[in-house]
Amino acid sequence: MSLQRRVKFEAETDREFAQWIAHEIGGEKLRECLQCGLCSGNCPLSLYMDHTPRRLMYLAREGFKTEVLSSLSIWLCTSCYECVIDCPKQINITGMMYSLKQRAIKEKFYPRRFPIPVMARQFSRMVRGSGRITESWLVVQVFSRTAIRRLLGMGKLGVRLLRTGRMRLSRDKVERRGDIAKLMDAIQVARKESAA
Amino acid sequence: MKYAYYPGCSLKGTGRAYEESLLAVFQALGVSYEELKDWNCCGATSYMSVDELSSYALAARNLALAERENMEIIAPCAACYLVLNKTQHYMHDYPEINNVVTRALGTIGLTWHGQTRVRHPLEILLNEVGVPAIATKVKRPLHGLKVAPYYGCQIVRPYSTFDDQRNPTSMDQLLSACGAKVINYSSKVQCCGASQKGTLPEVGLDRIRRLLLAAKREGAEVIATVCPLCQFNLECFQDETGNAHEPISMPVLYFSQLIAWALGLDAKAVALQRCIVPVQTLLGSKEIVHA
Amino acid sequence: MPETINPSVDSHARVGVYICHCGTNIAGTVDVKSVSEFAASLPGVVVAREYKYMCSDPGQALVQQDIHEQKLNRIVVAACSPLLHEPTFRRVLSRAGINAFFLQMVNIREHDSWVHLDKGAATQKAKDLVRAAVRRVSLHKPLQKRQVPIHPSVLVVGGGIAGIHAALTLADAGKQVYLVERQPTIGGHMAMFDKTFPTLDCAACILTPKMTSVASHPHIRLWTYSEVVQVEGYVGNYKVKIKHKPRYVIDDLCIGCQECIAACVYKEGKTPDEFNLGLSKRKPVYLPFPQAVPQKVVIDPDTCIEFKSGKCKKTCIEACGDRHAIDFKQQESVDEIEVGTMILATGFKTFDPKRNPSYGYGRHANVYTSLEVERLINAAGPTGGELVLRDGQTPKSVGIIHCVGSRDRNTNRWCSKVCCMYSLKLAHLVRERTGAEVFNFYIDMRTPGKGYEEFYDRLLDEGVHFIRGRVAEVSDFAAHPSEEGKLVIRAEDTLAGFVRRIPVDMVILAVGLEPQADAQDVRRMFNISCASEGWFLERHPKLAPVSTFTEGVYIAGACQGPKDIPDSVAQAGAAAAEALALIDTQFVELEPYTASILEEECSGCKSCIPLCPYHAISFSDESKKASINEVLCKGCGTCVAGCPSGSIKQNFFEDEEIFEEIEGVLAYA
Amino acid sequence: MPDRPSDAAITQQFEPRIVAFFCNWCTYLAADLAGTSRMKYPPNTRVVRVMCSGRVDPQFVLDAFAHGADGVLIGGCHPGDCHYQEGNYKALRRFELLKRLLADLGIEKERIRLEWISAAEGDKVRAVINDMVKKVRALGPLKLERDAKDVWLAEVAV
Repeated sequence: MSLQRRVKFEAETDREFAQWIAHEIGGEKLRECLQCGLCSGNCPLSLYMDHTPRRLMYLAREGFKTEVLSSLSIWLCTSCYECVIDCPKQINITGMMYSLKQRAIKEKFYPRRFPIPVMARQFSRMVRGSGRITESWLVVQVFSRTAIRRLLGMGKLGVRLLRTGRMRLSRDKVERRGDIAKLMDAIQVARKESAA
Repeated sequence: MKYAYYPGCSLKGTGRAYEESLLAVFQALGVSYEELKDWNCCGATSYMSVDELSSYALAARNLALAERENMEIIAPCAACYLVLNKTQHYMHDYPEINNVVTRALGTIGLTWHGQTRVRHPLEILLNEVGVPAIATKVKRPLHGLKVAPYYGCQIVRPYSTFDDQRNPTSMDQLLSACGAKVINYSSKVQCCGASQKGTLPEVGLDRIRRLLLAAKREGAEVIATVCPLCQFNLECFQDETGNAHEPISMPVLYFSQLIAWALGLDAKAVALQRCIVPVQTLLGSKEIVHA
Repeated sequence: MPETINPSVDSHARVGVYICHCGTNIAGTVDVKSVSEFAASLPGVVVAREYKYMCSDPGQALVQQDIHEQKLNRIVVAACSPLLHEPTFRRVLSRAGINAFFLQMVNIREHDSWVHLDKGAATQKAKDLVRAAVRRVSLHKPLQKRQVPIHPSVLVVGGGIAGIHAALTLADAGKQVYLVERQPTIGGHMAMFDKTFPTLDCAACILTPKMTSVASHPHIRLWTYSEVVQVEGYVGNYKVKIKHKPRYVIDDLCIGCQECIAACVYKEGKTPDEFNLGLSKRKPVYLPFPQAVPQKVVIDPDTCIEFKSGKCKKTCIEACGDRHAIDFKQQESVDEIEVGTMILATGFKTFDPKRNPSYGYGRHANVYTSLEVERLINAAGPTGGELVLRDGQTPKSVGIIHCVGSRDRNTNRWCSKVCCMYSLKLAHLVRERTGAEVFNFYIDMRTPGKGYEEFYDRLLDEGVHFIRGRVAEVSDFAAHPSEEGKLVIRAEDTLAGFVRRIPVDMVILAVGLEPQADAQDVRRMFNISCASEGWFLERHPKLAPVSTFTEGVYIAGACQGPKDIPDSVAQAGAAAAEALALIDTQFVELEPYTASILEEECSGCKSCIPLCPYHAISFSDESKKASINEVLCKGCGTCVAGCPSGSIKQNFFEDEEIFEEIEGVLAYA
Repeated sequence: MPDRPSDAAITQQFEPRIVAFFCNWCTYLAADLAGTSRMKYPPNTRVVRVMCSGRVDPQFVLDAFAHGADGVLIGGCHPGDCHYQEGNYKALRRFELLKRLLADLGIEKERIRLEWISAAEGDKVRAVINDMVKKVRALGPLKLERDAKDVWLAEVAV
């Protein structure tokens, strides 16, 4: 096994990141967190997390950007809000997880072929295109880009869904698809303006 | 009053049984509705993670469409219910979001005033129709069928106004009215793992297995759900959960299917043929035993 | 705009204005120099000075000297809140031989320098306030404080350790004390405990001697099973009504032999025993606990057959024999007493863990509150001191959950202060009695206090497990064979950084402290304030911790905030001392802010009469005029504002004075 | 929140004058508490201490407006908490009448405010003053027709 330096120099923390999260949705009350760990205890997914939600919040607050954004935990969050409703400081932890996901995607902080962001992107493409989601198509697109083998493994389920009439082959579409595209563009413009 | 029925994408696909049974139940109980004209995807959870603003805009379009008709929205899918409500809240709480979205809506000639109430079928049946009204219409009681009502997360958290966040009972009341024996178990509000089954299979499967076990342990014969994704996860991967352990077989229905059955509606309305884990005989047997 | 003199202002007024720096507290934000220069320019002002600490001896001397040399007859002091130093400077005026009420305080600290950042704006505000004061002070009339004698006896409300200690202290000083307790016995929560931290001496052994000396003390009138129902009057002269609930037993005749209990037609107890928190059953006639004070039984009419049907054999009466202590006809009675001072020691209640469903209290049989466990391990308790599960088994593993109903915005925000220590105590006792593995789940371990940290060390050494994390759930769902049939505690071990599931036989919830359910009614009755959480509010958090804003009313113990036994006793002693100090001055001085009616202007419309809550205004049918009884008037001024003909005036708050102040603060360019 | 915007802004920003009547037992103490807790709020208020909100004569309010106040704030104990049992109820009754009178004279309702603030609610003092200053600032200076003002001065002349 190889030894590596564990000490953290203050210079390695990212103040900008700490500032940023404190002003994002979900981060507003981050400084009040008393690190009790109730969120982690309530979280149904925490048993798989590299950093528990509690520790993640602490790392974010202290500006350990790399540790936070490269953590698997933010992708494990299914936004079930278990953590939020009991938080003794009423911190919007789920909201914070969204903010972190977005930042991580923006800065490409995730393993190649990692399904969740791919899924997210395919999802948004399809919405932009047709205004609605056709699950069967989405699944095909996601897995063909991430784990083609798993897609084949799902044949059996596919057949069952077909038989029960739950797999839809035709793609569902909004009539005024133009509107959807317009709406999305308007958002992009608005975002650029607010950024500028 | 007339409601704007907002199916969302899943109820047109894997969740068809939900739509078929729910609408039939609405008709039987005289809840008048019409499908929201030209609705679009709500923006859903996974969209949020890429681009929250766009997802608010998407949700806001639906809200604006309903507002134009000045109707209240019925959103059966948990994800839709949450996202639409969340958008309502954030549009109120965060001016900067409100700004951008309002301007974007403007480009397609829509406006948002936050007037539209977004409601869930459970609430409509409970508060608008009412348990007694349903009880009197029951033709084919479920005769002590042991049902584990499974609420999942996003119906009750964080925005639910009609039920308790830790221990919801709305579905319990409705199903008891149909003669079912409702099972109370702590996992009924835990998360089904959402899309994790697709993205991180071992994680998703573990969630699914825990939930099925919890229900089985309490002697449930059927699980009743309110969300297409929960239903899909719990029903469609049961033999996979068997990989490392003994497989679990447990019928998973939408609460609306059970009500449709109890109201004595036709097979098309109950939509049992859409089940992967067969349940026809189970329900049938109840009928015979107690008829 | 130029400063003009209001014609109504006393042109003979020679005003001195004194601006206090209060170190940098004021001078740091307000430009005191320019304020004093500004003051000097105001009409009527003879001298204006700024000084580092006006309240210091040299500061006071300065004022006194100016009064003599400059022949000043009005003084304005711009410093801190009048509630702090108005008395100080009034004494200065008296010493200098002018009427104490020729003073006007200006609050430029609490209301100005401490709440503003912008120096310019703060200085301007100070100037406006000073201008207003200068204009107002010229209108002040000479006044005298009223002196009223103090009734030497004291009312103590609440018979817990705080009330007991306060009562004994006062009684030993020879004062007559009335001790009123709602329950049938005194002792409060402390009487329910087994041991006390950190010394582990037995609660009963140190408490019962004090309880009995209360019962036997010649200067203490003990009223248990009684409640205060009405309070009237003012400092030194309170009239209090006390209601005695019927115990259906005549105090003076019952000797506490308890033969009636043995003889009761109920062979076994049927009613959940209040003192044991329902962990045991009692009969309709009962003694709360063996060392109860007074040793008088109580009959509970809700469960006694005689009260329900009237057809009971009344074996209790037979047993009581010729003592004739039992009286089914006993009625509620009321006593009215006069006291000069009152001490509130009404204590606390514990948090109801049903409010936090995740911990399964009331759903899982073996989830207990800490107070219930105190009874279980108490030798006089329902199990004779044996710590057992509901099924009689001895637990092999026990989890203690801290901060239940504390440090949580969803329930109570505050730290309940005593839970960490009593949880350590319980952990020790559990290990001592059962040898079980004990797991403490805490957020922060708070052990400040003499010998407390050392006690924590001892527990660590005894091998108790300490897991830092707020527990998420207590469930009976087994996710692993080892968890079958156990209660599973799920929490993140925040020091390890992962979630742990710990199976135990018994869970103890360290419930926090809350204000009594009726704290609001009580404080209204005694006319004191509550902090937002509902704890009684002290006059000053540091310098007047047992006084209230109502003269002659003091608070002690946990009714003021979470407190352990040492703190409660200390506070009780302090409250008693404050009361004694006041009593021994023999009279109190009342502010002269009373209202009076100018007969010639009174139109006799009577509209003022219903306005007065103290019935101080009467109407004379011959003169057809109203008049105010100065002794009864408390000086609120409501009638003054309500008089249509403007014929009522209030000392020190006359209309002219207030108009002058209003126009003064507004008279800037 | 800063006391004021930057000096640059002050020139164009209108700073309202607000006279506050605080009762001696609750609201005045709350304002003291706000001070000892070093809370920050805008310096636009000038507090006049009265023993009880029941002492606040409607004429005080008229006089304040007549002499250039842009707003008047009255602070008393919460209902049921009055140190003099019910003075605050009397204040409330008069306040209701006063509001109508002022409305008739065309004075915006945001300019007059009655608040129950207990001795423990220092933060409420801050919040109320922040909010009132914001609202009154938005309204701009109080404009009184000349005659209305004279009527009042005559009315309040003692």
